[in-house]
Amino acid sequence: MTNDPKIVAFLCHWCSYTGADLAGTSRIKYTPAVRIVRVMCSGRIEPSFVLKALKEGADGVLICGCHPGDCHYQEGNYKALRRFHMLKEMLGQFGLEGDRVRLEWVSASEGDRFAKLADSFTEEIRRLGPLAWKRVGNESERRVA
Amino acid sequence: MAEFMRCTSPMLEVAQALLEAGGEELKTCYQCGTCTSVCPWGNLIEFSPRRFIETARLGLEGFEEATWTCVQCRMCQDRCPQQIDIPQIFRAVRGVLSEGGSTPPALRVPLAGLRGEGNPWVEPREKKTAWATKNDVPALAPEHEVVLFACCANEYEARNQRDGVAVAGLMKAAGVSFGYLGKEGTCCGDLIATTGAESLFSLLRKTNLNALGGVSARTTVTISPHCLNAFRNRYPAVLGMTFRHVTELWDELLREGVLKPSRGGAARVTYHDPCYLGRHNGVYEAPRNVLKAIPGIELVEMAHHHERSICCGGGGGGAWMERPKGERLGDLRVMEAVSTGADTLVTACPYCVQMLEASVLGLNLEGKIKVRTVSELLSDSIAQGGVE
Amino acid sequence: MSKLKVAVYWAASCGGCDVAILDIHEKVLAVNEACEFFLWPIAMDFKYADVEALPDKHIDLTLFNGAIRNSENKHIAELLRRKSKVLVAFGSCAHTGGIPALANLYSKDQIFHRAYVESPSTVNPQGTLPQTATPVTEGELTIPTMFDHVYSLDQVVDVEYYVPGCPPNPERIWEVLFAVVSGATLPPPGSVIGAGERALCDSCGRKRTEDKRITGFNRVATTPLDPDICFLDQGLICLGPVTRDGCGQQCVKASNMPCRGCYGLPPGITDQGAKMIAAVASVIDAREPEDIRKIVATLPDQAGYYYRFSMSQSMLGRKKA
Amino acid sequence: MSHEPRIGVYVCHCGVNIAGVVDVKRVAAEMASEAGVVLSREYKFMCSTPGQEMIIDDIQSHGLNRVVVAACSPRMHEGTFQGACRKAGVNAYFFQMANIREHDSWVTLDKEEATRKAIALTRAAVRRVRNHEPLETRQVEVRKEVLVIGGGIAGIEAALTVAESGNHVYLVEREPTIGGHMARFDKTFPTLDCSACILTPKMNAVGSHPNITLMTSCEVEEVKGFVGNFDVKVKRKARYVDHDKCTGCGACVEKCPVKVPSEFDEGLSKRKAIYTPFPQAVPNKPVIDRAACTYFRTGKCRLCERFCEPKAIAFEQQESTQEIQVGAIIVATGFEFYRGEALSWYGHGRYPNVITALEFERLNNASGPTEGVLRMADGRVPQSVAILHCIGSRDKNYQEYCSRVCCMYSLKFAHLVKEKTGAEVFEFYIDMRSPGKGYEEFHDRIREEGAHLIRGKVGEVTDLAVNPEEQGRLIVVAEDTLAGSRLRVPVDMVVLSPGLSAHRDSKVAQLLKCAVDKNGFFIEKHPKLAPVDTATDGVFLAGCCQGPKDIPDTVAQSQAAAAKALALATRGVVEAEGRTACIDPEVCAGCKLCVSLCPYKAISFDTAKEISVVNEVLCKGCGTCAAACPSGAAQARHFKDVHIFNEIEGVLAL
Repeated sequence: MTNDPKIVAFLCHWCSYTGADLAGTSRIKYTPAVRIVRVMCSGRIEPSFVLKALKEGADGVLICGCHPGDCHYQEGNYKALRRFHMLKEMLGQFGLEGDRVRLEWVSASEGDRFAKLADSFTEEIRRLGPLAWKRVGNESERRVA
Repeated sequence: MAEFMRCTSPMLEVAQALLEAGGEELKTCYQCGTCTSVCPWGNLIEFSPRRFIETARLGLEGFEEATWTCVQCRMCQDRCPQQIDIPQIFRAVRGVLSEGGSTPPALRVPLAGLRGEGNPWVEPREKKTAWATKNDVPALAPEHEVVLFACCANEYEARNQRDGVAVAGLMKAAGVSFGYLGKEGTCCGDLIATTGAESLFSLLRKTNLNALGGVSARTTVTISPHCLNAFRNRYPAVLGMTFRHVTELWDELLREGVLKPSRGGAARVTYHDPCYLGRHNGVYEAPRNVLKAIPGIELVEMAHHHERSICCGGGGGGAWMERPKGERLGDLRVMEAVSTGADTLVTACPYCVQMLEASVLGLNLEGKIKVRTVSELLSDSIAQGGVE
Repeated sequence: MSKLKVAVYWAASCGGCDVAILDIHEKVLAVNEACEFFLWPIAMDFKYADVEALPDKHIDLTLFNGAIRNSENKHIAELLRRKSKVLVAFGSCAHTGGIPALANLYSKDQIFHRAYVESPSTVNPQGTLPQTATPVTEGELTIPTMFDHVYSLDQVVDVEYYVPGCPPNPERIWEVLFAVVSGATLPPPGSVIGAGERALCDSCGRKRTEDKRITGFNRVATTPLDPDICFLDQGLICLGPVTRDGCGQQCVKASNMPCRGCYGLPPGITDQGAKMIAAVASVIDAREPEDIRKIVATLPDQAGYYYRFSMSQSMLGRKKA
Repeated sequence: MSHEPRIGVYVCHCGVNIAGVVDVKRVAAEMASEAGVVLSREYKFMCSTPGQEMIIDDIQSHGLNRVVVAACSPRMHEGTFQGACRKAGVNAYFFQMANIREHDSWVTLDKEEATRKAIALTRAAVRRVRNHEPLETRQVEVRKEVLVIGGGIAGIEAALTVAESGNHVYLVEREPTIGGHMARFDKTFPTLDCSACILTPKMNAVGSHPNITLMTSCEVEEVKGFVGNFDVKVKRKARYVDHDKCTGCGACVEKCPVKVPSEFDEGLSKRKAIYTPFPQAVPNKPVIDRAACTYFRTGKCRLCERFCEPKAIAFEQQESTQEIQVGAIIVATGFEFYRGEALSWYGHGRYPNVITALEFERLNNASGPTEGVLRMADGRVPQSVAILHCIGSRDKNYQEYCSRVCCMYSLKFAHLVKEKTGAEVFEFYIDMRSPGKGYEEFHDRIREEGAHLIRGKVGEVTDLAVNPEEQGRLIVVAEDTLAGSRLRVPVDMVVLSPGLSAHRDSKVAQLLKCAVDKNGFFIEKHPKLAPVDTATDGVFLAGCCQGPKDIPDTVAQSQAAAAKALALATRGVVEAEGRTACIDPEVCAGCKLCVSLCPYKAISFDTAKEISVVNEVLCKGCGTCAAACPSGAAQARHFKDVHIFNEIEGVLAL
């Protein structure tokens, strides 16, 4: 089980985090691979969070925000959407499979959807195999810290 | 004391077997009875899918009898407020009963035929392509773009051979690059799947998947809506092939102007929606468009049409079950057709043709109404050579 | 007072940093007056063996320019580290990897293949690639081993200070040398010196709107450039917002060209590319994924743009194998 | 203030909710070795009084200055534990919660995996809390005025309750009159009070109340600000009648030559182009329907103007906008009846004697098109009537939910039919839902009155007769599921009882930044404990906008919403969010990017210092500016890069 993928999920407080809470209160089971980090709005999510997660050993990153039109802060989710598309483009240049980073809209009432999403995304990442970015580069060439 | 206890206990083992066989949705039924009130059998006999579900859910006695009545017409499923796939529940129960050896005698003959000869009429397998040879239907070759997949009825049964010949003739007239999938293929298995004979169905499916897997054409056209349904909904989508019903092809060829009907057909026709073309696959307008394109034809609708159409009684194995007079859905349908004043009852499914013709005979209405297919009427209306 | 003992070294870089030292013009005489050079390959003749023979920590100050690309670079970096009291990563390549580190978007095999097999001017039908050791009749010839990855200096040895720039601004160089020579109190180790503490926009006089919208990215070669308006407002990628101030704005002011980011990250952010995406993408003027993708597609080679000088220090560092 | 972190970690069992799956002892033990952790405990119920006291005692006796509780969702108990910290003299923002219940023990089957996840989540909280900073909350004054959106019974009740307290109310209604659906009903279940008799006095009270500004034909167009300080723009549609001059004499209506179907009567009667929707309308003054008016269509007529003595007709009137300032907002936008495809399955629109509930209400209403006589399309009084429950309701093809009121209003219909016509009544239901005070008794009464209640959902209504008795009538086909028989019941009239739907066309939720559920109803802050609050502070819900409910529940909820709004006004101040953005003036390079991005216009550019500045009163703390700030000058307090990075490291550490 320890070979399971590690996934960091960034969830906005108002919709997606609440949706994940609903999955809990509804006792819907899903993979423990997904670890949630809460932000107030998906508009707070920066590409550096994604890079940090990948660098720290995450095999995949999930970004969730309110559905378009439903953002608690009006438009934060659109900002997340734009950053996501630009980041994805650049991650391709770094040789990252496009599916390792995913953006989805999850509302506060979509507990079931969140659980399904967590499972299907984990499955997708498992298919892609471990990323192990920590080991990218040549240890022998570098200074031993 | 015991003999006075007139109570039944739930047989949860039976219920569990049904759930495991694919009757999962039994659990969500809230017993509103919509299924019973929209079921076409209600017009003729006492039959309650609701009660069937309730008794099956608890494994109570009595559901076995009702099991083989359902014609899988899907009316109940489309109207069910819980969106329960009721036909599937019947199939699951049938599967369980068949395993226990309770297949009704009437079904044993076609099942044996399919198992032995690959057709429900127990005709020798060698006769499968005779109709095609006789009528110059080209056999499938690598250069063909379209596979013609005929129903067993078109192959072995005289009445429906006429429809098959009309289809092949129209394809030729339109210059379609097509070939007939003969001996490599076998019965699509659609109707047999509805009787719960899962293992036999998988066998037939395997044969057809092998046959179609090897061809280069990317489109298969079926004459029967049942073959269409089997390919679209019961076969895995691995073939990467598009499946179409002949009426969809005619509709397109007419719109593109490739086929130009010139001679008028019967004056007043009414169209019977085959359940497996309409409700199961959502094709309602293509056959009507074809009829409307034929000069001189006036299309009138019966009381029940489109989504509300009534089954001919042939679905779900019904085609092989003998029913006493007064309990035939086909009779109901023919009478509805006659009351429109139409002289021709048009349909687009070999089983509907069989069932409706039997009812016309049984009701002594031969002089009053004929049963034809969309392809036959279109074929009649295309001048020799067909294409200008 | 004894002279300050100084070394200047050039690893994987173009040599511009060395030239920049000379660009302090006549002040170089004052430097020469105050300093004794133990190694400066571009200006004077030294042998590595002479440096190896020095006692440890003998050199007061080493200005090391260039990234670490091969075993020789690493060997000298380690050598100078041992021999120096203060080691300065001098210029973009030593500081953050610089242009050489863009090679981290490719593998060593890809680079060799491109350089020795594919390139149009190469005739190499056998596909021979450089060998680190070649037996010849006289014995064995060796050349340094090229690494898989390009490193900044501090990824290989400890570094006291960083002087950013491609090349560092001569005035800043003079300030640094003057400070060391005059014995001023030096900042804490690890500091970036000879540069500002904010982003470049701080000293940029171009006019900016308060309602930025990007409808597509323009390119320098095909767009008339207004010298008074913020490049981002003109739809051009300018790394000014994510680049440390202090360069003197040779590009933005003198040449009417957007900033390429050679002074590296300002304090407080961790990754130039990530920050640039966060900033620029936020103001893309579209809401539908398809429209956003179309606008993003007008900017080819984002990684090349954003990490032109800082690939070694980027969070991902290199392309996945 | 830069003292070393001294962290206390508390792992909650939540009875067996967490401890049944997660090895809480192991989680606590793992945390003990994290840097800065002074003590790490587990306890049965952290949110209980002893649990909270344990934290307070530890803070005092062990000198803790940071607290982490690994328990349920912060949405549940963050406030509770922040309160405990504050009580012990630790800033509330030195507290962090790890959600190991909703996000772990309740969603994970494998105990070992659940424990590992709990460790990771708690470690993330511990690492993050080390870098927390104390934040100040500010107090902002609350305006006393309240806005009520919607003038049905919910809005009327809420407005009156607030107004009675002495506070001022703005009641905004988009129709020309208040009254809503209730004004269109004949009787109300289960007491059979005349709807108009109990509603009209309240409508008049609203119209004449000195503390209520009634704004009919108006719509809320923009809402800015925050709890206690909302700035609202209201659009007033042109009525083409100057209501200040109009005396409501009705001469104009009488003279108007145009007749169009009346919306109020579901098109069953006609109204004029200048009209008051119904006789008891408030305000009882006419408006002109521009689309129907001959003058607007052809440039000629102006009959109304000629006969208007007070010269109140104002063809030149334009749409206008008014700005109001309020401290709280009550949403009472109500519902609409389901009007979807399911109606057509039962012949609505095809058979004239298949009518909907609302049509039935109007036909029965003494002020309706037939003056209260139940008539069929040909004018005859029906001899038999079928009433069909659950039209489009409890149906996954249409509306999955139960609308709660349809059983009861359908039973009321049965009574009215019996009372007025003596006809046979057949009522088809799936389940009879009568859980309310006096409701089951009402159900019994209807049975006693002789209505035939049949358990079975109708499949079809048809006019295809199969025997002479069915000839010329509507045949209702259903299964009597109790008898197990399929029935064909010939009747003269069919009444369809559709469920209640949310207003799909309303922009109100979006304007208020309130979430709606998948059916379009407003989502309350907590389904049980905060049923009238919303996620937007200062916005409260009343009536059917939150979900289908009957009149008693609507009125109760309206009064509750009013109480909530008044509690806010009485307190007089609110604590503003401490987790706002800030811009470091030493770092800001003045690129102005944040200025364009702030959704609340909370960032302005200081041209003298050439840097951006956050107005923390306007800032809601979304963090968009922090994410986009290229130089790192803009920071989201409590959600700084370092905090998120700590969390990422923490969650990935196991």
